[in-house]
Formats: sequence, structure tokens, C-alpha cells
Amino acid sequence: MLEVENLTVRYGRITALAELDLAVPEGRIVTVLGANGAGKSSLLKALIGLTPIAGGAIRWKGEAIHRRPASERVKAGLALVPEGRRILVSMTVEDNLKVGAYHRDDPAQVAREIDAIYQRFPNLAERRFQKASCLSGGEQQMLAVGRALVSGSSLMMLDEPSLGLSPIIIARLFELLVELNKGGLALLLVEQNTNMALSVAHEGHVLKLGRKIAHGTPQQLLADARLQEAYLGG
Amino acid sequence: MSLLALDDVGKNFGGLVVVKNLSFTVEAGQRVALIGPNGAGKSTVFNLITGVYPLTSGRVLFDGVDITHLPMRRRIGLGVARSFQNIRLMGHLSVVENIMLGQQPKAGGLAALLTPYRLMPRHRWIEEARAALDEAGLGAYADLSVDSLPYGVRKRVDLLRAVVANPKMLLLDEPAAGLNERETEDLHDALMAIAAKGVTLVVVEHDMHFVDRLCERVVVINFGEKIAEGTMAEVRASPLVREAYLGGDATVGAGHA
Amino acid sequence: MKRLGTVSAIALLGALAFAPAVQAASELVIGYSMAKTGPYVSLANSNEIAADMAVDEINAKGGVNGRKIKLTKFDTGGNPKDASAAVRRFAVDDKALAIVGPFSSSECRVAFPDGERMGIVQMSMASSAPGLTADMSYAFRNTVDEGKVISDVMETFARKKIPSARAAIAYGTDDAVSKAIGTGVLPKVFEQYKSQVVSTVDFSVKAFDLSPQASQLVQAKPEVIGFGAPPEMAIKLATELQRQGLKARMIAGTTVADPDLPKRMAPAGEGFTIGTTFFRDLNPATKAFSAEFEKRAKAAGLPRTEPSQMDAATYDIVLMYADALAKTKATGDDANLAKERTAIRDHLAKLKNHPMLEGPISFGANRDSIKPIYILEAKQAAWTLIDTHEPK
Amino acid sequence: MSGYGEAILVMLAINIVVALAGYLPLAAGQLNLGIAGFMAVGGYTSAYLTSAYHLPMGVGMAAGAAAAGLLGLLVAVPVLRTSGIYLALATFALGQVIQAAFLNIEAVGAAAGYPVKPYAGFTVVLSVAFGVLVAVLLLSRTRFALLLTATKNDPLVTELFGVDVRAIRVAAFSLGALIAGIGGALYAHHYSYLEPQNFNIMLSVYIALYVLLGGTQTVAGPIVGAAFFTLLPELLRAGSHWRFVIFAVLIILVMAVRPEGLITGALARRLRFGKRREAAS
Amino acid sequence: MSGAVFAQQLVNGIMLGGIYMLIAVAFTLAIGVLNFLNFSIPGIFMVGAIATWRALENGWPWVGAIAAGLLAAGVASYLVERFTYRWMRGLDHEIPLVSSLGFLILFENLVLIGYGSDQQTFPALMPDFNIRVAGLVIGTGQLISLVLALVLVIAASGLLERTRIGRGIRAVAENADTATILGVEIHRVVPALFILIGLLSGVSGILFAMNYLQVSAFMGHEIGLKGIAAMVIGGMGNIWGAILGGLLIGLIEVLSIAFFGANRADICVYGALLLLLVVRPEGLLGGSAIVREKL
Repeated sequence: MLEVENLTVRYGRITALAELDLAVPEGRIVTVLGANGAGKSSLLKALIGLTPIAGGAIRWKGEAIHRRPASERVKAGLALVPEGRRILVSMTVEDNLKVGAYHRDDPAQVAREIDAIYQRFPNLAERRFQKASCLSGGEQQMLAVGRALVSGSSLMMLDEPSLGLSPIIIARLFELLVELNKGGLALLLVEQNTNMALSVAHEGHVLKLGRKIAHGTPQQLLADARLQEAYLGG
Repeated sequence: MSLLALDDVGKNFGGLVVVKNLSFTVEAGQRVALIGPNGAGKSTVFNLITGVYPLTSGRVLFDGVDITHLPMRRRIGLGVARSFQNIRLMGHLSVVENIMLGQQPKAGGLAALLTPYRLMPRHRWIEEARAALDEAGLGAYADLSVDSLPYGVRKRVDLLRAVVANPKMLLLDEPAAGLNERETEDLHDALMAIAAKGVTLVVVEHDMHFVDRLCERVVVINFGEKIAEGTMAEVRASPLVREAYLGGDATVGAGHA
Repeated sequence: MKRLGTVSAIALLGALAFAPAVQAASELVIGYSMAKTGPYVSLANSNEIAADMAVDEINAKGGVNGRKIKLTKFDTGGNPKDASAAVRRFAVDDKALAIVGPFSSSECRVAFPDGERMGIVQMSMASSAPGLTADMSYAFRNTVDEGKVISDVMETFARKKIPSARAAIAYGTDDAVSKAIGTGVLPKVFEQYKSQVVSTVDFSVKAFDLSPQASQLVQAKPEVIGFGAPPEMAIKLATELQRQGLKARMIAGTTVADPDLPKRMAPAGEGFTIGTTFFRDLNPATKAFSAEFEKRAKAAGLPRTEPSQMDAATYDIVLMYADALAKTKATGDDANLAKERTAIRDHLAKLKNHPMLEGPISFGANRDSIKPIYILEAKQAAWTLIDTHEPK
Repeated sequence: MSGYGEAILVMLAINIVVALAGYLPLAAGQLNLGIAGFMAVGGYTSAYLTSAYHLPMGVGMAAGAAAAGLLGLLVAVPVLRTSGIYLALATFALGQVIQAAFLNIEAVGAAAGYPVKPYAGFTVVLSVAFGVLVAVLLLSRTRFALLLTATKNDPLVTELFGVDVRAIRVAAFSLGALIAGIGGALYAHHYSYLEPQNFNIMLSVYIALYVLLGGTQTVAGPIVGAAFFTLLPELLRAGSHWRFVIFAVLIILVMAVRPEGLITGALARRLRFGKRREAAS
Repeated sequence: MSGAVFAQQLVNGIMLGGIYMLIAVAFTLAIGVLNFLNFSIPGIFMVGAIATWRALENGWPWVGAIAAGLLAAGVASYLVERFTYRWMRGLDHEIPLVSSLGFLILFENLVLIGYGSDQQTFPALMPDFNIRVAGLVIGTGQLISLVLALVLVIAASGLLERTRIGRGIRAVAENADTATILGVEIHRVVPALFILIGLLSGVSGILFAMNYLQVSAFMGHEIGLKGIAAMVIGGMGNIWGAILGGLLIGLIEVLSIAFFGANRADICVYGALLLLLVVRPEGLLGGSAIVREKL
């Protein structure tokens, strides 16, 4: 469904990502692992269109989209849950969800989906008309996921969703991700929380300093010394 | 007496607890790493030590002085200097001028403030700054705008700017992030040289290999709490640390600790 | 880039510093400081037509002392600093014998001391702030004291028995002329004519909303309102008074002498009475002047084609200069320039009842002109002459 | 030199002084939209002391500068609690209040204006302006200037190098006010007449434009900006009333092409460094 | 001052406040969403009024003339976006400010060349356009503009609160990057906002002309400065704050003229602004303005 070929991203003279190949097939969970500065966030920003790419190609359902603006990519079915969640704290919970559905022209269906999200997350329903700034970290993460859901995406990309969350909330979050995936949603999961990510993913890639150093199934990667090296050093 | 002591330090942002009951000490001349997963509160600890944020609870002592309520600039005057995670060089100043900003804690005084040093090409500030750049092998960049420098060079200038203040303690926020292996190696050597002059180093870093080689002692925090302390080997062996980094029950990478 | 900048800046300065100081020796040069841009443009840019008309007439008759008159012009934009630059250019570079203008009181305040230092006559066609020419000798104004004008209006009211027992004062507080009329002139005139001042209101001359002032006037119910401010404010106050339902006659001096005013404030301005120094239908000369002016104004595409009091004053200033040049036998030669400029001053200062377009003109102790005052009343969107006061 | 040329040079000199007054706070990142107010304080103080008490003009000017600087210091402390756009608006309000205050002070003529007796001619104005320029140039060679730039660039990091950023800001603001006072005094004594209406918001705005258009990173910036605003309308005089239209279009274009101003620090450095490299080779 | 006159003065103040509101809202939208102190707003205000006046002079019907005025204001505002904000997004906040001033000078001088500096008489919609109740005179035009101002502001606020583009604008206001990844088209939302700002300024200018029966090249100056004061007093970026600020400035101005004279009105109005900025920079209704940056 999503194919990335030879992708290179540079900031000025710094190469954040070098010649990366990666694919997310329909309905699968793919995880990208690596320490800080490995280029994971740059990958997601390039995919959604926030960062221009310096080389390579991004194909979505067979079509090259790397020259399209972010808004069109979202419309085509890509959604990003950014690092740090980036909730719009000056807006209400409900408005955050509605902005998530910004490009959609079927308000009735959107309203139904928002109701479904409230059923799934009763905490959000309680605070639907309050400013999002009053949500806890876990609730904000749920809202960010909910916001990506109502965009009607078929691929959800998550950037470090477990960051700053307590273990219980992380566990709940991953349960949710698995459930969403069973409903047919493909996931591209960028994580430092390696074990958690590998426990849900179908396959994983390990990045170090912008380059892919390992790729395989979770079992293969867990057995691979290069994974631990990427985190805790030699 | 320890050079730096954090005593039961806590920090909340609104309702969010970022640092909780954190205590650790750093002895003069030591090289200590502060590590932990992303979002664990490491940079916040630096900001609490330098006074960017006020503490919610607890105390910070530096060189025997309680600095908990001192304004930022006074703490710097006592001998604390730091580098920045996202390099914070002054884009409107040249490289040598950035270094001269680093001299500020020891320049002092109204007369120093109003000396038209730029009309005196032999002025000791300029000489010193250039000498420091030359020594670091950055002399060729002295008169360029920092915006035009490659990333690695900017990182080194950022570090050098903190060093020229002659601090007693240097706080380094991810000094190796984004550097390639060669540059990381150079950085290691440079930091060892600084430490050899008696400067205490406190490092926040994700590159564990780098930390292992540089630091004698490691403090690990997660969710703002200290979860382990000791040598790198001791810390690696801690199940709490493995869980913090790798999540779940740590069954990863047998034999590598 | 920087060096380029420096070089071009120096070149530019050079060009400015040694700007045209050349003219044909056979001409007599008069400077004209005009406000063709800036805040006074619509009052001041028609002055140029009157000045050109005067020069054309003089030169058509063979000029003065066998030489043609040449008007050299400088646009001050109504800015005092530029008015000062204009004096310097006329006096030093253009070797002018005298200067027409500047226009506004603010410009005169700055330009008059310059002219005094350089020893060259200036004569303003519009400035009417009190006391501007005191302590000077080269500064002239072809305008009359507002106290005299407004007193003449009240005189006419007394003669014609127009009710004026209850009076009010409305004036602009942040403009020198307006404030002088409101705080100095009007109280004195009303006292002189036994009118009781029942209310005094002030406003900023930049204000657009005069409702609070109008409300105060409505409460005081005056029969006559003495007004001191530019014409725009007269329109605003008249409109607002009508809105709040007060019927009182407004009176004013030359500050509002705009030929189009009755049209612009109709119907609110009915009965508005002013004193001015020019009326187009006074006699054959003024009619001929107005016709020619109208032709030229139309050709120039100006929005207003009827000559104003300032246009007539400008025309007369040029003619007075021509007369002075002739009487003092001015040559415009460099060697005699200072002497000839002073001779012009002395000649003008002695003028008594000199017949001009506006009527007989004399200069008083402070070199402000003394001339007839025409009392005009707004009736059905036009000025009508109701009285004339010859100078005593 | 021609009379017109002298007049333009005087205008340029005064404009450079007030541009420098706007430059000092802007170099520290403060947009002062009340410069005209400080000019008024300097001008009126000097005019009053020399006219009412017959003090020598030099003393009057110094007193005017001191008065403006002192007022700057007094307002800097509360006003500099705000920053960015809030500071710009606070100084805008301050300028309006000062102008309105002078409209109410009868001792200096209120709305009628105030004639000023001692006359500062071409030489005096140019010498004083030159003195101010030299002083600012010297200042720009000091560590104070370095800290100004650093404060604007990144106040937090500057503070982390032991700098009392607030003191630097207050000093920059007050020094700017003091120089504005000198500019006001020069205006008063050269043009021999003051009226509150001269010192309106548009004057402050234009002064800010001088600096922003020229560039806030070097002393050359405000000078080039002041020259641009003083000389360009004169050069465009031939175009009569179109000149301000052309002028406005140029402002828009210059800001679009060089948003950091005509002269930037990087440009100045490149020139200097370029020269050194040429010399070395 | 008698009770009746005081009541009339209160009415005068509220009506004047109604005039300030719309322009304060235009300023507040530019500041709140784009952090842009848009000095071209007084120019756009003037362009709207002048275009309407020209159209009426040329014999257009009222509806057509007003439409022409709005069109001109919208186009003018779009030009400002195109040549200032779009080129300079993300630079120091003073920079688009300079360019917007350039546009103010441009608009004013173009009108000056076309129609002179004279204040031009704007035709009255009807001869006596006033309501007289219990001795109070209430200008119908002003009342309409007050009501219309409230309606327009409620509509604008509704637009921001309830519509898709409104949510997009608010999302951009809070964080342009986040808005982008949510699929908001910044390159459409921002021009749309500028056109909205232009229309509000234009309506304000036209209502002003209908009330005070005058237009001129510099008509935007005084009202623009007061509009900025109103915006700040209410709280920058807060639409309801602009309404409150507009009313307060109107009342302060009228009452200080009535009690202390016109001379002191500016001291009162701008003194209040200065005091507020020192004591409570975020304004009466604004949220906390100063957020410490993150290292």
C-alpha cells in the first residue's frame, strides 16, 4: 500500500535519512525502531509532507505522492499521530476531532464516527466541550489517535505514541492499536519502546543515524544483537 | 563535599509531574551521565540546575551554596555552564563573537562592558577567543556566520562556547546527537581533555557506547524518578533500566550486558 | 554592496548639494513655496494656478524693468522641514528676490526665521495663526487677523439685528489657529457685542465624531455658535448639530473660507456666516479673475474650479511683488541681491491702500495685511454676500 | 555648498540621529513606537531652558537628552515587563500620551506651539549628529553591543551566560530615548519652532521604518535606512505626487527581497572577511 | 452635567464604540491567528469607503456601490497577504509590519492622487436618519452599525467556532505544522482569513461613511489607532475582547471629552491603554500571554 524507495531527507547539510527502502502492506503493522537521532521522526514528517525530500520516491497505492502537499496526502488516506501528540490545546476536544476530519465532506458520517470514538473513550466524551488543555497525557494520546481515526485514513502513522505515558496507559494504547489493526487499519509505528512495538508488529526496521541496519520479523529482530546495540551501545 | 547535590527535587508543570523526589550528587572532577528514555525528564533536570525553571520542591546545592532560588545568571557566575540539545548559537553573531559571549561570566564590570574592543584587534578577549578556536581546530571558521557552518562544527562551537567560561561544572545536553562516528570520536577526546583540566562533566546522552567510554558513573531516570545509579555495567544489568528502555519484561539481547 | 551603497550615497549627496543654481540672467526670479502634496493639497494646489495666472499677465505686458518674471517652485508637501529647505534653495541657489508662501502656519513658523536670517521676504497666503510675524522684519502675510474678521461678522449681526444674545463657542484644541480663535478671539468678540457665552466646547481637529460636543451645545441652546477650526470640522459639527436637532447660526472667520463649503454641508449649513477676503461676484475684476481661473482649473483637472480666498491672495502676492520690483528697480544681479531684497521689504511695509484684486491692501505694524472683509452667508448651498467692511 | 543641499544634509543628520535612537532598542529586539515622544521631551526641555532661563544651547541640549533618557529609564522598568508586540503597543501608547500631554502644557505654548530662540545652524547640527554617530559606532564595538545582539537573538541563552538581560534591555531602551532627546533638541534649535503635532505616531513609525528597512544588525543599517527615507523622496521629486506611491512600492519590494533589512550582519561580515581574504592572498 | 445629557453622552459613547468594534475585530484576527500587527487595515478601511463613494458618485445604486466597496477591500487585503505575509511567514514579527505600513502609505497616496486630501461628502441614505426617544437622539445609522457590528462579529465568531474553515483558521493559529499534518490547506486558509479581515475592515469603512457622511484618504488613521487600542484592551486575539474594548474606548473617549475636554481625551484613552499593558498585558479577556519557551 505504502512504498518508500531510496528516500533521502536532508536538513541543510545534515543527512537525516539516507536511501531508505520500506513498505507497509495493507492491514499490516510495521514498526521502525532506533535511538534518538536515528531519523525516525524525519521519516514520518517526509511521508506526511511536512518535510521536503531530497531524493527517492514515496508511493501510495501505486501513485507517487511525494510532490503533493500534506493536505492531499491526508485526503488520500494517510494520517499522522505526531510526536508529543500536538493536541490543539486552545480548542475543545470536539473541535480537535472535527479538525481531524477537516477534508471530509460527509458530516453525518463524521458525526457517527466521532460518536464511536466517544464510546471507545468515555473520558473524552465527558470532556468533549472542554478545552483540550485540561486532558491528561494519556487522554491527549487517545485524542490524537481519535483525531487520526476520523480523518478516514487507511494508514495511521504514530510517532513515539508511548512517550511520557505510564506503563498501564501504554498497555491500553497498544491494545487499542491492535484492535484497530484487526479492523483493517494499517499502522506504521515509530517507537523507542522496542519490546512493546515488536510485540504488536508484523515486521520491523531498525535505523541508526539515518540508515537501516536491520529488518525482519519481531522474532528475528529480538534475536538480533544489532537491535540492542542501537539502543544501549555495544 | 559534593560539587553538585540535588536534594529531593520535584517539578510539576500544571498537574503534570515531570521530576519526582530526585536526589543525586556529583563529586568535583567526576564525569557523570544522566540517561533515560525519551521524555524521562533529563533536560528538565538541566533546566532546574541552571534555573530556567523554578523548582516545585527540594533544593539544589552547588559548591556548597544553596542555589535553589538564585537567578539564572548568578548560578552561571558560580561556575556552571551548559551546552544545548538543539544547538543554540547566535545566528546574528559570527563564530568568534559567539565564543566571546561564552567569556561573559568572567568579563564582568561596566568598564569591560564599554571597552570598544573591536577597535583593538589585539585585545585579549579576541586573542583568547581566537586562540580557543585555533586550539579546537576551528580557527578557519572564526569570522563566518554560524548559520553557514556544517552541523558538526556548530556542535563543537556550541561546546567551546560553554568551555571558554572556565566553568567548574559543564552540563552537556546530548553532545553526540547527530554526529557521525568520526566526529563522535573527536568529541570524546575533546571532552576527556576538558575533564583532565579538572572540569566536572554532567552529560545527557543517548549514545550508550559514547557514555560508556566517557563517564565513570551513570544516573538513570525514568518518569522523572531515579531508577538506577552506578557504573555503566551495573546499570545495564538493572532490570528496571532494561524495562525502561526496551519495555515489557526484559528478555532482550542475552549476553550483551 | 555596502561599498556600492556608500558610493551611490555620496554621488547622490553630491548631486543634491550642487543642484541647479543656474537660470537665465535676464529673468527676475521669485520663489514659490507650495504645498502640492500632503495634508493641504486640495486647498493649496489651486494656488499654483493663481500664481501662474499673475506671472503670465505680468510677462504678457512685457514683464518688469524690461525683464521677465520667473517663478521657481518647490513642493513642501505642507511639511515645515521642507518649507525650510525651500527658503534655502530660493535664497541661496535660485537667487530669488522674494518668496511667495509658505502656505500653512506650521510652515511659516519654521520658514520665517530662516528668511529672517537670510534677509529675504516671504509672504504667506493662508497662515493666520496669531503673532507669527512678531520680532521679524522680512515676514509678511497677505491674511487678516481673525479677531478683526469675526468682530466684523458680529458687527453685521448687530446692524441687521440678527439674534445673538446667547452665544456658544466651539473650537479645535490641537491646532494653533483654531485654539487662538476659540480661547482668545471669540470670548472677546462676544463680550464686546454683549452676547452671553452659555457653553464652550472643544474638539480635536482630527476627530470624526462630534456627538459629545453637540450634545453639550444642544443642552445650552445658543442662538449663535462661534466656530474656530478648519472647514472639514465645520461640516462635521453642522451635520451633527442638525442630527441632534439644534438650530443655531454658526459664525466663523477665514479658516473656513472654502468656496464649496455651503454645497458640501448642505442642508445642515444653512445660515452659516463667515468673514472672508474674497468674493467672486464682487466686481468685474473678480468676475474676470474667477472666469479665467475656472478655465485653467478645469484644464488642470482640479476637483474644485472656483477660486478660493487663498487663490486670490496668492494672485495678489505675485502682483504686489511685481509692483515692488518695479518700484525698487530691482535687477536681480548677484552683487546687489541683498540690497534689493531689503528694498523690496521696505517698499512692501509701507504699502497703504494699494488697489488689488481683493480690494485695497495695506500692511500693519506686524506686516499682516489690512484689507476689506466680505461677510458671506450660506443660502441654498451657495455663498451670498450680505455685508462689506472696508478697512478703517 | 548649495542652500538646498545644506537643508537636505541637516534633515539627513537629524534623521540619522533619531534612526540611531530607534536602532539601539531594536538591536535588543525592542520595537519602540514612541520615539517621537522622547524627541518631544528632549526638544521641549532644551527649548524651554534656553528660552525661559536663557541657558546656553549646549546646556539645554544636554538637559534635553538627559530628560528624555531619564524618562526612558523611568518607563523602561514597567514597560519592559512586556515584550514583542506588547512592547511595541505600549510604546505606541506612551508616545500618544506624551504628545497629548504637550498639547496641554501652556508653559510651552500647548497647541499654539513654542518658538525656540537659540539657533543651531548647519555646522552645529552636523557636528552634534556626527558626535552621536561616533558614540554609537564606538558603542557598537563594545561587549555591550555584543550582548544587545545576543539578547535579541536568544534572551534565554544570553541569560545562561551570566548576562542580566533585563538590565541590558533597560539600558538599550533608555539610551535610545536619550539619543531621541538629542534628535528632538537638534530639531527644536534648527527649525526654531516646536508644536506637539510634529511628534505624532507617524513620525515614530517612520523612524522604526528607517531602522527596519536599513537593517537592525549593524549601525550601518539605520544610517542607510535614514538615507533611503530622506533622499529617495527628494530624488523622486520630479515625479511630484507619484513619489510617495513609488516610495511605498519600494518599501514593500525591499522588505520582500531583503526582509532582514538592506544591511545585515552577515553581509557586513562577508565584506570584512572578504577583504581580509583578499589581503591574505 | 444633567442626567439627560449624561444619558445622551452614554448613548454617544456606545455608538462610537460600535464603530471601533469592527476595526478592532479585524486587527484582532490578524494578531490572534497570524501574530501579525497589520497596519494596512486602516488603509483597507479607507479603500472600502472610497470605492463605495466613487460608485455612488457614478450613479450606481446603493447595493451595487456597497458591493463594489467590499470587493475593493477584499482585493486590497488579498494583495497585502500576497506581498507581505506570504513571503515573510516565520520571520521576526516586525517585518510584515513594515510591509503592511508600506501598503498603508501606498493606498493613501493612490487615493490622494485620485481624489485629493479633501474630505469628500458621502451621500446620506435618507435625510433624517435618527431615532428620538425620551429626549435621546440615537443615530439610526449608528444603531444599525452597532447592531450590524455585533451581528457580523457573532457571525465571524460563529464562522471561526463552527465551520470547517473556521476550525482550520484556529488550528493554523495555534500551530501551523500541526494544522498541516491534519490536512488543513494553509495556502488557502490564510488568504481566506485575509479576505475576511478585508471585508470586516471594508464594512467598517462603509458604515463609517454612512454615519459620518464623509470620506477622505486619511480617514483610517484615527479610527485605526483607536481600533488598535480597543483590540489590546479587550485582549489580543479575542473577538469578544475586541467588542468589549471597542465599547470601552468609545465610552472613555466620549466621557473624557464631556468631563475634561477634548484636550485630555487622548491622554485618557492612551493612558488607559498604557496602564493596561503594564498591569495586564494579556488584556481584559485575553488568556495568559507570556509562555516561557522550551529549551
